[in-house]
Amino acid sequence: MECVIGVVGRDFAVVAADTSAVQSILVHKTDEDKIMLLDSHKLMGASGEPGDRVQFTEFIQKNLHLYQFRNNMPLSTAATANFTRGELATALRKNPYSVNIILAGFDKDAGASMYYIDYIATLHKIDKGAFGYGSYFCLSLMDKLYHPDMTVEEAVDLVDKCIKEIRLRLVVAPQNFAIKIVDKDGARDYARREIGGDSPAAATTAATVATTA
Amino acid sequence: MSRRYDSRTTIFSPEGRLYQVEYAMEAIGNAGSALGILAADGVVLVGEKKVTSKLLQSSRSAEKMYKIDSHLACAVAGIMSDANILINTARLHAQRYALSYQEPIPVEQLVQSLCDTKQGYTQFGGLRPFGVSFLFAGWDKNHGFQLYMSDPSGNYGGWKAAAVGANSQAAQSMLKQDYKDGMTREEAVALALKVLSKTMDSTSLTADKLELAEVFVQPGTGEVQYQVCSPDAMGKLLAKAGLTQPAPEA
Amino acid sequence: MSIFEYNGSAVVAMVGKNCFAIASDRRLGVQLQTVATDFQRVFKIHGKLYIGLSGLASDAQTLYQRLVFKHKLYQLREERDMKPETFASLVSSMLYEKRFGPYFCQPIIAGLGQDDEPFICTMDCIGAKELAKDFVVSGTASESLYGACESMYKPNMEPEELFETISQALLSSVDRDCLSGWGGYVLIVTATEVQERVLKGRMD
Amino acid sequence: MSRRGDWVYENNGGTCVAIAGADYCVVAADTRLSVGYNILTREHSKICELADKCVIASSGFQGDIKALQKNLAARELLYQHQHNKRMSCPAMAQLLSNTLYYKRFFPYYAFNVLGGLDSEGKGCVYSYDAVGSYERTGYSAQGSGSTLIMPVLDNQLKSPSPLLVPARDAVTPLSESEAVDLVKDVFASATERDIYTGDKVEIVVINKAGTRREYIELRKD
Amino acid sequence: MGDSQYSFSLTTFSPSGKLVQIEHALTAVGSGQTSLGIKAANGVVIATEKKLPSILVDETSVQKIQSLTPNIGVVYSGMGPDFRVLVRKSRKQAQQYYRLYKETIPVTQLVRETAAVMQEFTQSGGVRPFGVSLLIAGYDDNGPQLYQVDPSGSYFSWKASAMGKNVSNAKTFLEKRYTEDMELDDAIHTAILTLKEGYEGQISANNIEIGVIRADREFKVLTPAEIKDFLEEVE
Amino acid sequence: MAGSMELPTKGGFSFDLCRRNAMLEKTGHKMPGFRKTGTTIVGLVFTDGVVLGADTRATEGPIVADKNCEKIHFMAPNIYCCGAGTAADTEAVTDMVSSQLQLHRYATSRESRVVTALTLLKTHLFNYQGHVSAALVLGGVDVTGPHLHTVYPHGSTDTLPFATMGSGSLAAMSVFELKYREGLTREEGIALVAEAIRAGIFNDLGSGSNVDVCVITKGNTEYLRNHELPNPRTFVSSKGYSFNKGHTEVLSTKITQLKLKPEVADGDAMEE
Repeated sequence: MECVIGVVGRDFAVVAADTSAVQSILVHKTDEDKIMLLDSHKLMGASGEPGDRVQFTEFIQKNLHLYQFRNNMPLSTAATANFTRGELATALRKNPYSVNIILAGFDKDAGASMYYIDYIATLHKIDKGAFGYGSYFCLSLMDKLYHPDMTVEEAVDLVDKCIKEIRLRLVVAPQNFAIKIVDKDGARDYARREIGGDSPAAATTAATVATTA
Repeated sequence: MSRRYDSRTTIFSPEGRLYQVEYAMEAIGNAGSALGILAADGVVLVGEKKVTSKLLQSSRSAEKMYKIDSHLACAVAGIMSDANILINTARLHAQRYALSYQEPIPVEQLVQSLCDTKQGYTQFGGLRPFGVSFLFAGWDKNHGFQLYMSDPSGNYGGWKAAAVGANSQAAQSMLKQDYKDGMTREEAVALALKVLSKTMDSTSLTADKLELAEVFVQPGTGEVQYQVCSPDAMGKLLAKAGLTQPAPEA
Repeated sequence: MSIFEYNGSAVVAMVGKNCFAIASDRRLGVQLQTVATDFQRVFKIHGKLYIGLSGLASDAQTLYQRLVFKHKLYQLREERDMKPETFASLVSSMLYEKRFGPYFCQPIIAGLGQDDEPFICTMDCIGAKELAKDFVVSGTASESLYGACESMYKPNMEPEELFETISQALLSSVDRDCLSGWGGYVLIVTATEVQERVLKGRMD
Repeated sequence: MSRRGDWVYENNGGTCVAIAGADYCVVAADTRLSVGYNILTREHSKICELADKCVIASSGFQGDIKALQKNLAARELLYQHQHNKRMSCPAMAQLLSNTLYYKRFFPYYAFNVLGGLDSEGKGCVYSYDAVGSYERTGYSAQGSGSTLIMPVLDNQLKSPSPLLVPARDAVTPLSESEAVDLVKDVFASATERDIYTGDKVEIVVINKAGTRREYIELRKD
Repeated sequence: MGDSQYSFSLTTFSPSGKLVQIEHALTAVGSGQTSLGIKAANGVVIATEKKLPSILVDETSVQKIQSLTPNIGVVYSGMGPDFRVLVRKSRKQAQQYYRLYKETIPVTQLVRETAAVMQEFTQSGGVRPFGVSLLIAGYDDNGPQLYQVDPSGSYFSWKASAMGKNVSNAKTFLEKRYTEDMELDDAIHTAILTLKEGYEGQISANNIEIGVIRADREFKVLTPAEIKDFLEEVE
Repeated sequence: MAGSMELPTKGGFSFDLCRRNAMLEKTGHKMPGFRKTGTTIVGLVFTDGVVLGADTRATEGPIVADKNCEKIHFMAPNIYCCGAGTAADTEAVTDMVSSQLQLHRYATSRESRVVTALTLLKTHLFNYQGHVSAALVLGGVDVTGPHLHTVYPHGSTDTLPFATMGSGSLAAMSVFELKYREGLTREEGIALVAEAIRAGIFNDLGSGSNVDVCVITKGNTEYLRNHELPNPRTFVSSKGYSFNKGHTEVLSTKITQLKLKPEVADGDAMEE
């Protein structure tokens, strides 16, 4: 039921994820934020087992902070993706986490980049991607509409089209979505898509994480 | 009096000193010296080979210069067998980082992790410290070319030019006078050879007594390059620097 | 669905005259859904030694990274590149070490060995080596590849003809397999140069 | 011996191939009959001439194949008496489909390929699954070596995609001798790699002049 | 590494920066029986004195030259029992290398791993350094090679080298006679002459040992008969 | 944060992936089959030694994975061992014991004995309760004379004058039962072994391709690799499949030069 969508545009990346917390047939929450700010310039959208998801994403976040404190420089997005994959792969030996991850980040030299990491620790650098049942609807849409160097509006419009399609066609569709963006100014909330009127493109302040970056 | 204190490796003597660490530094004092100079377009390492004899097989690989990773090299001063162990540890640290992050290890992190190992031998385990000082030369995308020096205590520092081993103070002061910011690699090599010729006790510098290694960026591919200078190329450099006495090449 | 078929893969290597070719498909799938069409399955160990890893993509990546770790240390210690035969034995012992909890990954190793003599070999997922003089195949399309290579292979092909032959074998085989395909990636290695080519295949 | 419920099936291995040309049709099958790891006979024919211009080759469970081919031959004889002419290949194709579907819930464990000349004298090949779904194609392979052979046939015979409108003729441009040569090669290749294919390959060529048989030896191991 | 109860180093630095235990180990080596090695163009010879404590000793039971792998041999000066321990460890290391890579271990790598073992015994709890220096001779893809490994764990590649009693004049003797393009047989004669120089008493086929490795990469210890032939040629 | 990369382990198995594999298996993915050698392997004792024989086919289910693999493994200069069952197990267990025998020879400076190899093999296989599935025919000549043994995956062994193993063992055994007698000469021994292997090759689908033979006598061992090649490919299409240049559509091409031996002017560069 959960869906995570990611699109890379010109010098930015957008990650959207549903905000429902579901337990069998019961919807516990409709404002569960599944996209975590790893550090000032990284977003990690995760879907899968709620317990594993929270446990693992926080584990990665804290490790990134530790690295930054120790070496007073942030880890590049590519290194973060590989580190996350490594942890998932070795975790598979002890108690495997069932968590699928879309990692998006912005680096001065590499620009915006996005990585697909599935729960079996398969890593792949992508321009557009999706997880969960929603992916069956979004991937084909994105194949058709995506082009490199999209502007923020075009990218968010693409994400909205995906959300509309999921709401329309997925029998167990989550209603509300959170959209976050990362670019040179950092990672921050972009907008929420709730049933009963969409909140305007909130010009939220960059939710910088309390680090020295 | 100090008998009780100097053989126990990890305790302070009444004067607040770690004898074993100081004695280890003493051992390095008699070892072959090594110099490192940070130039604008690269880092130069020069080493003096103490052990020379006609019967010695001039082995293909260097004796003072070792490669830690594609972007990182080091010069050794001190007990060679200890050095071999530490170099292996350094290579392992570098590769473990590369395995986790799929990125080359930043130079300072490698130096720090090796110095943590060295420091461990001065504080627990009851084992004697490593009698080795290193000069690390490397490049990474964060700080470009870097030169670090580390000693048996596990202390390390970033340097523009540094000397370890026999009469390193003399070499260090000479480097302080002659070092100029923004030197090119060629100038750095010439300076290093000049300084070494003064501090080395043997009269004439011969190619088989010296080792030279450089870390620079390959102009074409932009890849970091680690290059050891062969004996005959060394001979030419010495001649160019006018350092070889008229005595014919040995 | 066997765990080998989770991501879908097809890798083939062929020997030519003083050269070898190694080719793979480009699909990364999750069972029947295709996630990416530019997935890299053939990796470089050094200029004259390549390894193609078919089977579970995650294990392929883990295995490749561990192999680079070991080969790098070997290179630093012995100041030389590993010969293909030696590398094959290293891979074999690494896989066999996991005999009772194996990597779901069938490697294909191709390289130029002593005086640039081509060497190819493949293994099952626990390291049973198979040295071949002509061609080796692996992946979900391996049966089709066996048939195609067995017919199309000729000894001592020049690099150009080898490229055409291996490409035709790969494309005609993956077209009969719904889990692999989505383009092709071919590497032709001779003693002096390496040619990397991306093939246009059926994207269905 | 594989049992599903009270059905008892066996797989006797073997491979069949058929290629349709402009005015000919080649139907071939190996002659090895095996069960498990043992060879029962090296001389067992999988091919049966049902009508003068229509030949069937089947692989799978030899018991079912024998029954099926006998059944079809009998029906062809009845057809001959009623219509005073031999059955055409397309007609036999439909009959075979009905016969297979008839036993939809206790299927013949037989993978058939039907080859011959159609009423206009052009080569035709029909390819089947076990329960009667069939399709006219330019070429087809069935049995244990089919996965090895199909890609080579695809590559060499370049048949037009069925999606094209107007439907192109699914007949291969190859000459008869080239087709026979291709069949021999694919069988030799399949024998190298499939343990259930080998011994000998029986090739039946149907053209205007009639039908002729050819054999070549294959590896015996 | 010895799993001793002691957890602290017995080998520590002296005020002058020397590792005293290693110095003492080198003294033990220096008082051991002379052994030497010469690398020729097409092979390597290693040789050693085998002065037996009494004529009642069965000299065939004493083997001072051992092979580590089919193409690598070793001789020592210093304490025999220490040598045995090191030989056993080196042979096992060579096997482990072969089982991993299915390629015989290069001489440099076996020397490096043996040296690492010896270094371990200078920096582990409750152990003393080995009281031997080794001369390791081998022939592999990089040609004939001769290495010397000291108790400290440092190793050097030599063209010719000697160790043990009166090593200095053995070395000067070698320096005078060594030439780059020496053939193996000349090297064997030189080796015998060098031993003769420092040997108190008359050398014979039974009180010296010679090991040879040629281009056929087969390390062989010469039988007393073969040694006798060389002895006659040298007279 | 340094990865928990273990140092190269010194032999032995590592079981860390077992839990993950179990999880994967639960999600309905079945375990892959390992490469098996269908195999016919035989051995017999003749007047002055033993003869071992094997076919050269390795199979993955119905597909022949290797048409010319080596099933006669070197154990010691005077001992060889044929392996059937899981290809990786036979290869690994014979390599392991061969290495142990080498160390043993160094320690005892004596020729290895067949019974030593037998004991080492059966102990290892017994310890793993048959999970290491290797069925072996062990033959050799040592100071106590010629010996032939069979070793089963669970660790049990037989001592026999002639023996066959593997899926083709029935075919081979029938030949042996018919023609074996005491006091065979060397030539008769080789011919009988070859015939038994051929019986396996032709009648058993799991065995095929060529006949490998190994004759061990006192002080002399001859490993006749591909002693017979009874199964050449019967038909090669004369036309062949030549694809003219440009037949395959290419999207992009990247050509990188390989530096030959690096002749850099100023010194031997150890470039990366």
